[in-house]
Amino acid sequence: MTIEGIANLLKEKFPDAGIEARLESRHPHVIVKPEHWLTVAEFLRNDPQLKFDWLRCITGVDYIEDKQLAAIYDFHSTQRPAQSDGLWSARGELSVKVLAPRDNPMVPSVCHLWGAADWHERETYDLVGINFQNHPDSVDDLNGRHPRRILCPDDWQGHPLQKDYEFPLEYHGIPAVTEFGQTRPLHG
Amino acid sequence: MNVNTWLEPIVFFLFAGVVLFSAIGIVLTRNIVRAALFLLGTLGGVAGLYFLLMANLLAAIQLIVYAGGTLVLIVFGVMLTSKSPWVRFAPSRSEAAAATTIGLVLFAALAKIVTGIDWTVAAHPADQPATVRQVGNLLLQQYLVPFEVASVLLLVVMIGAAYLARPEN
Amino acid sequence: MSQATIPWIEPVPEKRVAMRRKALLVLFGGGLTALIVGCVMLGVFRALPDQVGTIVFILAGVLPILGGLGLIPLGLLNGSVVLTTLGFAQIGIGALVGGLLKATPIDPLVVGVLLLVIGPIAAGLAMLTAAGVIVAFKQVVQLLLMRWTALILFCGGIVSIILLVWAHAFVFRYVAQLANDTTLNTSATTTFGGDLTIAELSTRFSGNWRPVAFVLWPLQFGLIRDLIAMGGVIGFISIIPLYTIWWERKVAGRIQSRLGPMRVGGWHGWAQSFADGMKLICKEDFVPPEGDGTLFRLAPYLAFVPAICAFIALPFATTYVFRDLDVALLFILAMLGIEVLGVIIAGWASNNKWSVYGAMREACQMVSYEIPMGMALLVPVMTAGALRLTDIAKLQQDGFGSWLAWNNPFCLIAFFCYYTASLASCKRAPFDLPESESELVAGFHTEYSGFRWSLFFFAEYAAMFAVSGLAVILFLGAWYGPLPLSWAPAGNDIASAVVRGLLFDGPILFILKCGLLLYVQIWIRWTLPRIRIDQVLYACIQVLLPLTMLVVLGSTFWLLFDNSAHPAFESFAKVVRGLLSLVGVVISIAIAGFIIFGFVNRRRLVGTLAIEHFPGS
Amino acid sequence: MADTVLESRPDLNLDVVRDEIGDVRTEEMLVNMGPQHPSTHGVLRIVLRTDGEMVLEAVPHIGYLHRCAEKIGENVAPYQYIPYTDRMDYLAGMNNNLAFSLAIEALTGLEVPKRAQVIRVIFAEMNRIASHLVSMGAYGLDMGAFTPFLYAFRERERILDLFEASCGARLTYSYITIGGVTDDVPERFIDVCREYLDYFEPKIAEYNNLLSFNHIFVKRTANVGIISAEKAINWGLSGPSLRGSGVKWDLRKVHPDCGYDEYDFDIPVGQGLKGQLGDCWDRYFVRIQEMQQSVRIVRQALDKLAGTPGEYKHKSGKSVKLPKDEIYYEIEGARGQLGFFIQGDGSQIPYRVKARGPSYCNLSITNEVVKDCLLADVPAIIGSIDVVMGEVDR
Repeated sequence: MTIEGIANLLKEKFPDAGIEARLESRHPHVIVKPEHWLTVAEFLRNDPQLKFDWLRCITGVDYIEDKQLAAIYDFHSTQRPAQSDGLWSARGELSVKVLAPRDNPMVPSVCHLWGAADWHERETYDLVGINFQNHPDSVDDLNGRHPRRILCPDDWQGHPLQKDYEFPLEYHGIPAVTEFGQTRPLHG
Repeated sequence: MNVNTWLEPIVFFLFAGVVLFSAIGIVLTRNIVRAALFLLGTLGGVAGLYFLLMANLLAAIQLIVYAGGTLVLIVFGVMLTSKSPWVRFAPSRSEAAAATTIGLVLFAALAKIVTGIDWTVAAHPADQPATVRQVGNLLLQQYLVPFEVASVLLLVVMIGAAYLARPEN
Repeated sequence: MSQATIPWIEPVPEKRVAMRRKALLVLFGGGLTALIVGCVMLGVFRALPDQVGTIVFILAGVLPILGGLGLIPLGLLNGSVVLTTLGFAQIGIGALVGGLLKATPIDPLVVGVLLLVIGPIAAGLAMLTAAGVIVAFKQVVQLLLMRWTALILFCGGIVSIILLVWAHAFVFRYVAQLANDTTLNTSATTTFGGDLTIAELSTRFSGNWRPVAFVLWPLQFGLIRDLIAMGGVIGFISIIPLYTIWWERKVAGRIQSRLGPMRVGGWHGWAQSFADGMKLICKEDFVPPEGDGTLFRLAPYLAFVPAICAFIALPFATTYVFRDLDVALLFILAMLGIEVLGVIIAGWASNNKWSVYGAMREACQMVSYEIPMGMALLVPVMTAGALRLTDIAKLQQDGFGSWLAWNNPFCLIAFFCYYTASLASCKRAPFDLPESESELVAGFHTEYSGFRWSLFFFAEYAAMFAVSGLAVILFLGAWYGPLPLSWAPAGNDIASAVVRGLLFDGPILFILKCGLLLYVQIWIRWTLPRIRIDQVLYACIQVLLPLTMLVVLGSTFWLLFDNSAHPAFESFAKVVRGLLSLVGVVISIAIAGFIIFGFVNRRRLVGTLAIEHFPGS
Repeated sequence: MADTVLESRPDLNLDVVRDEIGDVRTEEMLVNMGPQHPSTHGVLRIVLRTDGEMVLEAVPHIGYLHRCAEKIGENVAPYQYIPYTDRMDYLAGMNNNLAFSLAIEALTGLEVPKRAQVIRVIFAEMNRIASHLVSMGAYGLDMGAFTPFLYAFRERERILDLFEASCGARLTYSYITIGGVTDDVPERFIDVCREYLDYFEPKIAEYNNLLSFNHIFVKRTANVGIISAEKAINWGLSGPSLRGSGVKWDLRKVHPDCGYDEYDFDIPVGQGLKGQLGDCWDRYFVRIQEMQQSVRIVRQALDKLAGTPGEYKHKSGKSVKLPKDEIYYEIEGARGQLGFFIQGDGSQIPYRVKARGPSYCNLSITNEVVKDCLLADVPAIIGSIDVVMGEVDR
């Protein structure tokens, strides 16, 4: 099924999920609102027509100008071999962009659907700051309940890949040296 | 005057001292692993005394069974079941009282036996060491029944251990 | 090149020159003085044979006490502990020697010659040699760097060790003969017992050789002979690990298409282990602060001492045995069993979880493998009908066919069972779980460093040699060659002694055979992956144990029938024995052919580096 | 630290008695495996909850080698970022270069000359061989066999010689770059490379004799760490780890780029030869077979290279301008699917660079597989997944 067809199918199924399709992009994707993401994800995973069983990657992007954080999911749908050579093939590919507001970036976790989401969600929380609700490996601390950090230390403050992130000049007594003393690398 | 005549008592007292010192150590230390090590001293010292009495087979058996086998198993068991890295004895008062009573009774019995026996010293004891062949002959002829009973007992123990350790399903 | 200065080492050549001068002064002066003292004393003794007692008493008893009395106030005044201790030690020694001389009717001549002539002369010669080395340092280095020096040193070392062993055995035998010699007048007894006096011994040596009697005199005591032999055994056990480690590294290198150690010592890095030993001694001596320090320090010795004790009963040849125990086999097994305790205690005392894992594995592996090991050893013991190792060896002196491994099929199986179990009991690959580096970091010796760590290695390699030695004695013809001993030249001359020692009988053959088995252990280690703990125990309890039980049973029945009462079976057994020996011959030839093939087709590097093909490289 | 970690996991209950194995239960112990441990292949740390030799629970902790590679990507031009990709999967630097270059080229629509594509295939496949050699050798090392490791390095050295002759580097190549490769292959390269392949191919049989079919090795790895095909896909496994579970999936066939569709090669998959399908041995043996296939591809590519003259590089590769668009591009790297997400904002510098390392995704299945195995199986499983921590932590 083409991405256009999938987008139409989703729009039809979830009329109030705010589904938008960006087909002109080199990375054609579908935009979903975070509050509907869980039902959409379940549909994508379980629908016999789609069966997106392979979560390839979750990317977090900070669109600071739009005041939004995006979690971008890339899926494969694998097809059991039909030909004699036993090669598996891709029945379809899909990208879903879940846009969450920057001040309260809550996105439901999909770990129960795709095991691979576990570490990807933890990484996306750690680096970009999207808080995945009901993640199985969550901790409670001053920042509320959130997935456990994975790449940064457990007590790290802030999310380094947010565009307004300021690099700490000291961590547990370890001084940091940045280029020209800047705490925020200038972009561009 | 031969070298051996004055060397032998020295070695005897050396071994006896090791045995006594280790035995006291076992009682006094509260660390189980250290107690096991002291036990090695006791068992090894007794083996040394056997060697001194020319009972080579007995000494070797003592070393191989007790020092090399049982002791290793004791330490092994301690390691498997320990709660904290340094296992300590913490006997309650009733346990201490029971142990003291048993110890005293045992001591009294041993003292009675030791004083009751007429220790006749052979003119030159065991010039000819008891060979393995003699021991084997004795075990398989004169003492055949006790020998076999002991082996059956061990078999029962082994089966019991296997039963206890078997998988539940 | 400009003088590079390393900031933390000050280059002070003047200091070094001063040190050298000082050392030379001490060595030369001391050596010459000692030499002169020795010679003068010799002269004095010869000139005044009647006054020997007084002279010796004054020099060996009174003089040290006086010197000590002088040193103590000096040390106390200067606050020097060394001087004070030295003073007290001198007083002690003087009192001891003086007391001995006065209280016992000991022959002062013996003490005098030993203490005042032979001692100073030997010390003087040693010091002069050291001084000479310092003077001719550059020349010595030039000599050492010459092409064949390293090889000659290496081979010379081996030859001289063999000669030393041979000479000491010769001397011991000679002294033992003297003690039983009826031609000597052995009516007098000396204070310490023994049968020979100096005077009696001297009658054996004419003229200038008479001082030899002074050297031989102490050797008549079993205790002294034992001490010297024990020193030899410990020395030998120290050399075994050093060279087994070096050899293992060379073999491993060749197996892995590398070269192995090539630098230290020149010829194929033969001194590598000495360099490593020096490095280890200089390393930080770490004791884990949270561990049990006492046990941690004790554990290496608990592993090392039993491994050495095993050599008390391990014969190298009929007469080359420290104590020919009738239960030697059991004793050696017991010692190898106790060695485990050191390993377990080491793992426990380190307070490191990986160490505890290693210790636990060692414990359960050792306790289980001791059983099939002992059972497999029962087979040759039953076949031989003896437990004394020298007796078992004696049965195998009639050439290759009489070796116990080919005695009957069960013996051959038992040999392989024993060898497998012995690998496990020495924690060698593929059973090296207690120290398996990919799972347990370093297992029981994770926290050990330096000298203590090296003790574990000494213990391991000594145990490897001991189990190989047992295998050789019990299965592979002990110290006898593949030709029957009856073919050996019987003469008493050196040539036939050499032929006998190299081809028919003696410790050299024994060590060579052990070396072959050690080589197989090394070969296995660098070829096979490691087994998992459950597979180790499975192999022991479900494979080796039933197998060895069957073998013991089968061998019992075989022995029951293999005698003159059953002529038919006896002749059948003979045929089987012949066939098995043939198998043995084939295996030996195959191994030899393998080695020759490998040597002929050896390559230093496979192919050349690809980059050499490109222009400009 | 370890205790708090376990407390934070609500699904873990320390009092639960796992009696499926039916063994005698002893004191449980928390063991910290890593970050300095010989068989964690770098600075991976796994907290193991063990009962004797049994592992009840394994919680991996990563991030010890985190070098902010994605943050750096937001501050340098794509051409400058190539060396940083080398340092992710440092055993297969060429493949990383290739993935990033292809992603940028797909985003900007840059055309790559034909000759450069062939060179890229040769180097990517050679690097796959080199990477699998290390994987094989290190796996032998994990199993306690030291010798295969040195054999593997003996062969790898000569591949590195070829790389050195081409780009001057032996580990971090930066050879494949945006728009092509940095330099043409040296003279006589084709001959020397062919010579090497002739030398190398028989060695694969040698490894099989020495290690793959060694009885002990098979006993250690077969039926250990079984991953079913469904589980593998669900956990996002890729590369040899996925194919070991019997899934015949390879991006070189599914989405051929660099002209992979012009080469004739097979996709080896696990067949459960020595045990159950998807065990450690299957994953290991897929790599061995892949080396064989890579040799096939390189042979064909060398033939093709001889007949493909021309440019080796697009002129404007150094100064590409990224459109205000995004791309997610994956290739089949040595360890699995290596993906790059790149968001452009119209300038020369990407707005966001995200690397999807195959090791990262493959490693996330650790706890699922390591649960309820023996301590000695932990290195076996980790080694069969073949992680490179540089790529996991980025």
